[in-house]
Amino acid sequence: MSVNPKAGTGFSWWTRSGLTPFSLALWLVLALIALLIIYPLGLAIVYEYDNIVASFHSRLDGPLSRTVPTVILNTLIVVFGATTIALLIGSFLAWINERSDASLGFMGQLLPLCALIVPPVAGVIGWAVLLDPRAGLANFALRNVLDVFGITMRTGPFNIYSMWGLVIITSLYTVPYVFLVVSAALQRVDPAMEEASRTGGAGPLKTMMRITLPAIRPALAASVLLGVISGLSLFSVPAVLGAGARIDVISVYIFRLLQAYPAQTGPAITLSIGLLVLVQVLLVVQNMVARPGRNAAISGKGFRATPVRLGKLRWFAYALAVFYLLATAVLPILGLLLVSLQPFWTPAVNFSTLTLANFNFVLFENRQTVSALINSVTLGFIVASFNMLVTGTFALHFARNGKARKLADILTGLPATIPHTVIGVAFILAFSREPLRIYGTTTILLLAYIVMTLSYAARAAASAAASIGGELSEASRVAKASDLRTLFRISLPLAMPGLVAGWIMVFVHTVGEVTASAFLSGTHNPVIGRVLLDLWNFGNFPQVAALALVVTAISTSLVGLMLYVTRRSQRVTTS
Amino acid sequence: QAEIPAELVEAAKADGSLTVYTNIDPALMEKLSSAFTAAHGINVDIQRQSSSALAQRFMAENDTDNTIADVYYSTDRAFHDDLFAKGLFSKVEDVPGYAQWPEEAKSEGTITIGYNPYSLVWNTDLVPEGLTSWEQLNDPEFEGQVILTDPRSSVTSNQFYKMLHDLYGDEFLEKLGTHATYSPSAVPGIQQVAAGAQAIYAPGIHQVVTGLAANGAPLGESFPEPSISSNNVASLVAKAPHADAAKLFVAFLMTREAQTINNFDGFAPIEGIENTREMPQIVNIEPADAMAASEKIYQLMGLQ
Amino acid sequence: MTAAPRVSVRNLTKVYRTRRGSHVALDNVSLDIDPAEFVVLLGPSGCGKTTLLRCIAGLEEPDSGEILIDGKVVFSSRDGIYVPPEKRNLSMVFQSYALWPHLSVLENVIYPIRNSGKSQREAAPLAQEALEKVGLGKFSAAYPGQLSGGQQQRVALARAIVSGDGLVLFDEPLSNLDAKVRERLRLELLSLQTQIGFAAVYVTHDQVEALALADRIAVMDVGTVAQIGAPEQIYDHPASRYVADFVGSANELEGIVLSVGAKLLVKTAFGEIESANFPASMSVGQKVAVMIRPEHCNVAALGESENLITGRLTRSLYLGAVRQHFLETDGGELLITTQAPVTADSDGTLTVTCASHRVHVFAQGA
Amino acid sequence: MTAAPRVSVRNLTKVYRTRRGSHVALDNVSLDIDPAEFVVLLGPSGCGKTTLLRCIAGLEEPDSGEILIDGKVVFSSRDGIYVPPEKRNLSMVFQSYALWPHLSVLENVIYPIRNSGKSQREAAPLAQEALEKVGLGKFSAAYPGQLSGGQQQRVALARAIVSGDGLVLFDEPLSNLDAKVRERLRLELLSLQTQIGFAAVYVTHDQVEALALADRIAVMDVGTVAQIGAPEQIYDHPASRYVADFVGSANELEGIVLSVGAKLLVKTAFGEIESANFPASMSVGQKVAVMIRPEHCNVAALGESENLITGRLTRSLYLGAVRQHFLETDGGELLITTQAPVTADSDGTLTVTCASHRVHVFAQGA
Ligand SMILES: Nc1ncnc2c1ncn2[C@@H]1O[C@H](COP(=O)(O)OP(=O)(O)OP(=O)(O)O)[C@@H](O)[C@H]1O
Ligand SMILES: Nc1ncnc2c1ncn2[C@@H]1O[C@H](COP(=O)(O)OP(=O)(O)OP(=O)(O)O)[C@@H](O)[C@H]1O
Ligand SMILES: [Mg+2]
Ligand SMILES: [Mg+2]
Repeated sequence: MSVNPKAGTGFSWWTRSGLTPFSLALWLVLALIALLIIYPLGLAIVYEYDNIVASFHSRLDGPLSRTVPTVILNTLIVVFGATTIALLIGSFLAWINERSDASLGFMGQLLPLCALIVPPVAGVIGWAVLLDPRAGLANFALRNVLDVFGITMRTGPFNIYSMWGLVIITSLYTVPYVFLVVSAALQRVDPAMEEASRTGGAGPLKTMMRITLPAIRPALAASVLLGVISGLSLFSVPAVLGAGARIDVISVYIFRLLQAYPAQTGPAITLSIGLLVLVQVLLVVQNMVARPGRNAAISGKGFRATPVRLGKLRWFAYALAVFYLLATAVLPILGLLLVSLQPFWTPAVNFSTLTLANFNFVLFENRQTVSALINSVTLGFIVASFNMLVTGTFALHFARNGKARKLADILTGLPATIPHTVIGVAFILAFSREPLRIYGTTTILLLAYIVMTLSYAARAAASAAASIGGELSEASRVAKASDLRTLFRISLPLAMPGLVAGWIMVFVHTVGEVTASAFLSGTHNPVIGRVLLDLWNFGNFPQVAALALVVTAISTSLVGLMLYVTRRSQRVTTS
Repeated sequence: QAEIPAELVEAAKADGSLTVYTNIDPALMEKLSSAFTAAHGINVDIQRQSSSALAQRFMAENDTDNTIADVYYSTDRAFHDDLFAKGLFSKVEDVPGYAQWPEEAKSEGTITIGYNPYSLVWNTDLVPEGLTSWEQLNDPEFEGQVILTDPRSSVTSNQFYKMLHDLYGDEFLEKLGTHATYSPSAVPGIQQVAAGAQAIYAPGIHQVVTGLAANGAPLGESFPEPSISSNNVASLVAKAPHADAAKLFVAFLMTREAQTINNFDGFAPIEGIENTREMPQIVNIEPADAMAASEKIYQLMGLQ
Repeated sequence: MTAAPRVSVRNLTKVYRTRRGSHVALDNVSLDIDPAEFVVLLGPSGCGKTTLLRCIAGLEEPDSGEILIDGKVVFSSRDGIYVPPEKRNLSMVFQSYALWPHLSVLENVIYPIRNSGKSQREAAPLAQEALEKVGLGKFSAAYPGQLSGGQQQRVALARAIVSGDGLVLFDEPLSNLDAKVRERLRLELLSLQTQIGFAAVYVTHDQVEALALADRIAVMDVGTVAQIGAPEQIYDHPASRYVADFVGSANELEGIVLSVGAKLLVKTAFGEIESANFPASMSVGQKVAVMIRPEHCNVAALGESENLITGRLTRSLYLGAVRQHFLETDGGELLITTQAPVTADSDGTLTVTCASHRVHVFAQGA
Repeated sequence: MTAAPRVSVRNLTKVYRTRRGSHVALDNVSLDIDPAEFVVLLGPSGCGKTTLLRCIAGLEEPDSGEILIDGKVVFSSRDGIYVPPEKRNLSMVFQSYALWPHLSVLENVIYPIRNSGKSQREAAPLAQEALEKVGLGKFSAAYPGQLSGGQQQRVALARAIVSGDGLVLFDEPLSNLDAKVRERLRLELLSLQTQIGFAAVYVTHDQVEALALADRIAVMDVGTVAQIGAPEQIYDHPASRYVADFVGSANELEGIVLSVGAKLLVKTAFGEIESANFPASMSVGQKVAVMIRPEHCNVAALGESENLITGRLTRSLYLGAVRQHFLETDGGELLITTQAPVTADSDGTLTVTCASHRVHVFAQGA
């Protein structure tokens, strides 16, 4: 019997918060992570305080007042345009895969993840190589075809260096987030709701638009939020395409502010705070949309869905899936492959000059690449495992504790709103001095990656936790298992598929990260993003392409292995 | 060529190694450092980043008392001057060979190791007849096919556009602003010209062009006059952990051996180096003036 | 009957193919349902009730056979016809209600009317009227999440009847509710059906519910219809041991026919038992199954002589309206139910009797 | 009883605070459960049954009051004691079974034994034995997803009884099953309880289930215990109109007391009715509620005179074991149930009688 000497006073709080030694440890870990976010940023703000104040003035009447509004407008167009397109494509793909007879099953689940596995920097270069208005391989081929029909063009027909190019390529990288969230929601919504609509006289399309999608509104809101966050921090796409199109978006703009000498840290941090506010506003909006009681609940009973017969639409669905696959993975990879085999990038492919020299260079001659690969993959592994373990444990352990969850939500949502560049600079400032002098080591990268991917990990963990019925862990408690044992024997294994999805997301993000790596990585702690950037700045396209392909191959095989292993263990229990 | 005193070599060997911060082509740096190691048995750690990232990093390290760099060897002349003025770079007078070095290629805090006059680069398939003058950038024939280094990317590019402004006036830049697109740096930009994505690049960097042309890229290059040159300058870091090795390395850069490596098919500050070229006429634009004019230039070129 | 049937199911077969092999969920099932008839599909879990219902609704596509609704072929494997659910002019009430959580109660009910081409103006009063009918007129602005289970159920009902379709399908609509609510809703449902006159196909595994609601009951065995008929017929004249067992409790014994006549005399573990309820083709010496329902056994009054069984009263359960008693006899345990309490004799035994027309005999294996 | 109670619940109050305000789910509830006693919590949806059960299990923390298990305080708001579920030495069967889908049947059952410190070697045979007891010995290697609902239910049962705890909590464990399976499992559960001798707290909203299982029934009204007692007592002597109504069907009438004596004479819409079952404090002229259960009404034999009610027979429902009949009288509708069929007189009317000790009278509002 545990008797609290201060009877009646601290009692309610103590027990209601569910504080056991284990949860205390969890809170401690979370507090450390919080410190990892707040300490560098706080330091950056303190350090740059005068600059920030000054930048407010320059925002009002200085040179920034002329550029910033355009940059913000561009950013809004790109991010919301991309999110809208991704919402359409992503939820449609999710619906096809979960509900229709055009489902591709396991393949269909993997498909939208392709975009995540090909690092955006590789994908966007692939697309630039394909759709450059003059030298694009695809444009070149198309022009040759059109020439046969007597249509002669010197440029085009497509121009990737345009607002459209920017929006569409950005949207390709937003689709996976929408897809993951929406299919998870669809798996939990009782298909009887849709069948009721069918017998109520509505066709499949109308049912989807009027019933299915509105019923999963919270999931849609969540995916919009994820999409906006990822769109805001996506750097490589606007960096590569925006320059050619002369369109500045905020992530590139902040990068440039910080890269200038002397660095304009003040304005950069001010703009970052603006981003933070925007994301917090969206969070509030999302909470309002997800008003309780009006949305599809997770039904406790098992159900089965009969796939919706799409008829001729089925081919349209297949076409969309194939098109998406082509757009995110196949075509850019083919483009990259072709370029990586050339001595220099040229649309007029001369097969006699194709060479493996670039692979040879990036893998063997460039001393940095191998250690960068090892570092990146190791870091990806550690960061993904650590973040999923912490956020997963937290989400599962506090599944029924609303207040704890809300606090964790706010905390883990924070890093998503901070541009990677800011994180890079803040980390240099914070960790090059006592008490933690780790600048130039792999540890500083580890900490930075942990912070940067925390939000993705937390979202994935939350949705994984939400899919487990509360009674399963309660049954374990009643069966005399401590909360720790309950977690490791019951909750974690059950949440595994969702956690694995999150793991993959974090892993791929870490391996493909470019921006903060540029700041924090050097010759002593090289990572892939850094080496890619070097090759981009000082080497040549074919080398960049070769390395991007190597990274893609490694990510794909690791992710494939991960899926294979977890699915195998999963199959035992569900067959 | 001055003798390198034995005491300096001894002291440098006692340092054991040194770190060079640079933004110069890694292949070249590789060759230089191997030659140095072969000559003196001292290892060189090369930290290579783009000039602004490098500057940031150096400053951050300095601010937190973490200085790693011994030698700063970059094309960012303005940065060198600035840091020397702030006392972060030390005087280079007592580097062996300084006295003999040409006057125009040295200052109190910097030694110019090589010249990189800006060039005009074109795709020989798209511009078969070639180019000779900066003015041709605005030739209507090439509208939309010209790619320029983003004026905002560095002070040296500020200097280049200031020169154009001084030569041809407001209208020229305004027209150029509507006529061309921008690349964040020369390396990807010249590759786009090689690929035929664009016809003309300016201001070009000779080493990048020769590298691509060696692979068969259809690139042509000329050095219009007047031009400005982005020079490879070396400085000694004041708080260098390996001050003697640093001094030895800079001295080494001034030797014939290093000059031959550094300026192959390029432009050397001293006479008589094999495989070097004749310098075009250079105008001197002070970095401070260039920065002062940058606002106006951005505006003219439609960047603000 | 003279009217054309509302639904005709002919030789329907449906096979589910899964990783572990295939499962015949419906095996050559045929069934006719008349206009305004209330047919209940009754059977144990997994026998194919839901599958049949979903085939009629068009939510599942059978492998072979034909389905006609109002004389129109909506499915035919031979002619390759498949009419999707939204074109079949029927309504369905789902076990989970399947209300749309993002629409208000009124909007839920309006939805099917709008789908049949009516304007919002026409639809709203119709929906309101339907809600009044199920006693939820006041709740039209509420959202499903704000209603109790029983109220949600009634919204689902209103939504199904509102479009005035001649056929309404029910998949265990009451199984989530407590007994009192269930009983009330059963009565409401019946009176709505009389009032509106739709044909109903109602799936349940609750025997009492089936008996209370049905004009005809189709008792299903795995994939097939074991017997179809009026409730009394099913309960009092089950065609097989399976049906007899499924539609109510039963004491089952094995026996051998001793003599055949107007009545059948069977030797069982409980002694010799007379039955007036047996199939035509019985012969002496045949092995048979004997079934006696607990509620057909009464405590034997003095002088009664028909089918007397004596046993020790081991346990009495009080179930409120009725009582269950367990009698231990030499031949095994006998369950009887009575309305009145029962007292054992001084030696703890009890003698019960069962009228011979209440004793069912089936050939072994039937 | 002399033995100390297994569970004592004292003045338990639990308030849920939500955005829309607070809801008193338990309001000063007290309850004692003896060792080896089977107590059923019966009440309509939302009355707080699950909440009470979860408070006992430690899954929910009450706002005030005390809970003792085997004399040990496991919760006390006054002394600031809260013992977490894993330290309370009890087992629970969840409504959704809550089997762990990633563990095999055997592993599911082993889990609680391992948690109480036993080695895998000791645990496995115990678990196997428990599975044998519920008739699932052969299924130990299967996964829950491969079992039918009834089998899953029995695994949950095995898991609950395996650790030999003196207290097992059940939250509507049978409500997902069909009537036949439910009946069988009820009997199994009772015999397991007799055999093992645990105290059981069993939540249900099914009256028949409560009556069949309980040693004592606690009928709950919103947040409070309305009556607690043996099944007969609850059914035959309900303490209030609420209890009477909830534990079975009832015809309810309003009336005015005409005279008080050994029997009470009440004027109702059905005429004057005599009752021998009424509270002590009745006075002439008082407004009362009269309740007559359908199964206590019999067709009046000739010469019977007690509480005669005549009405027109409008509808008879055949429910198999019993029949329901609706009688339309001047005072309203009367429901009666009989085992035998009923035939109306030639004019379509029927006269029924109800023994006066079967007529319950309550003060209005009780
Ligand atoms: N989509 C499916 N894939 C494979 N087998 C299925 C599928 N749907 C149903 N079955 C199988 O078909 C059989 C009949 O299922 P059905 O749902 O019609 O039963 P039911 O009579 O409605 O049972 P219940 O009373 O449990 O709802 C079952 O054995 C079931 O496992
Ligand atoms: N976590 C909660 N937050 C707010 N209100 C709750 C919560 N849990 C239960 N309630 C409310 O408390 C009341 C009692 O709930 P409880 O689950 O104990 O009912 P119950 O008797 O078990 O009902 P049922 O038979 O439907 O399961 C209900 O009105 C319910 O809405
Ligand atoms: Mg079913
Ligand atoms: Mg409950």
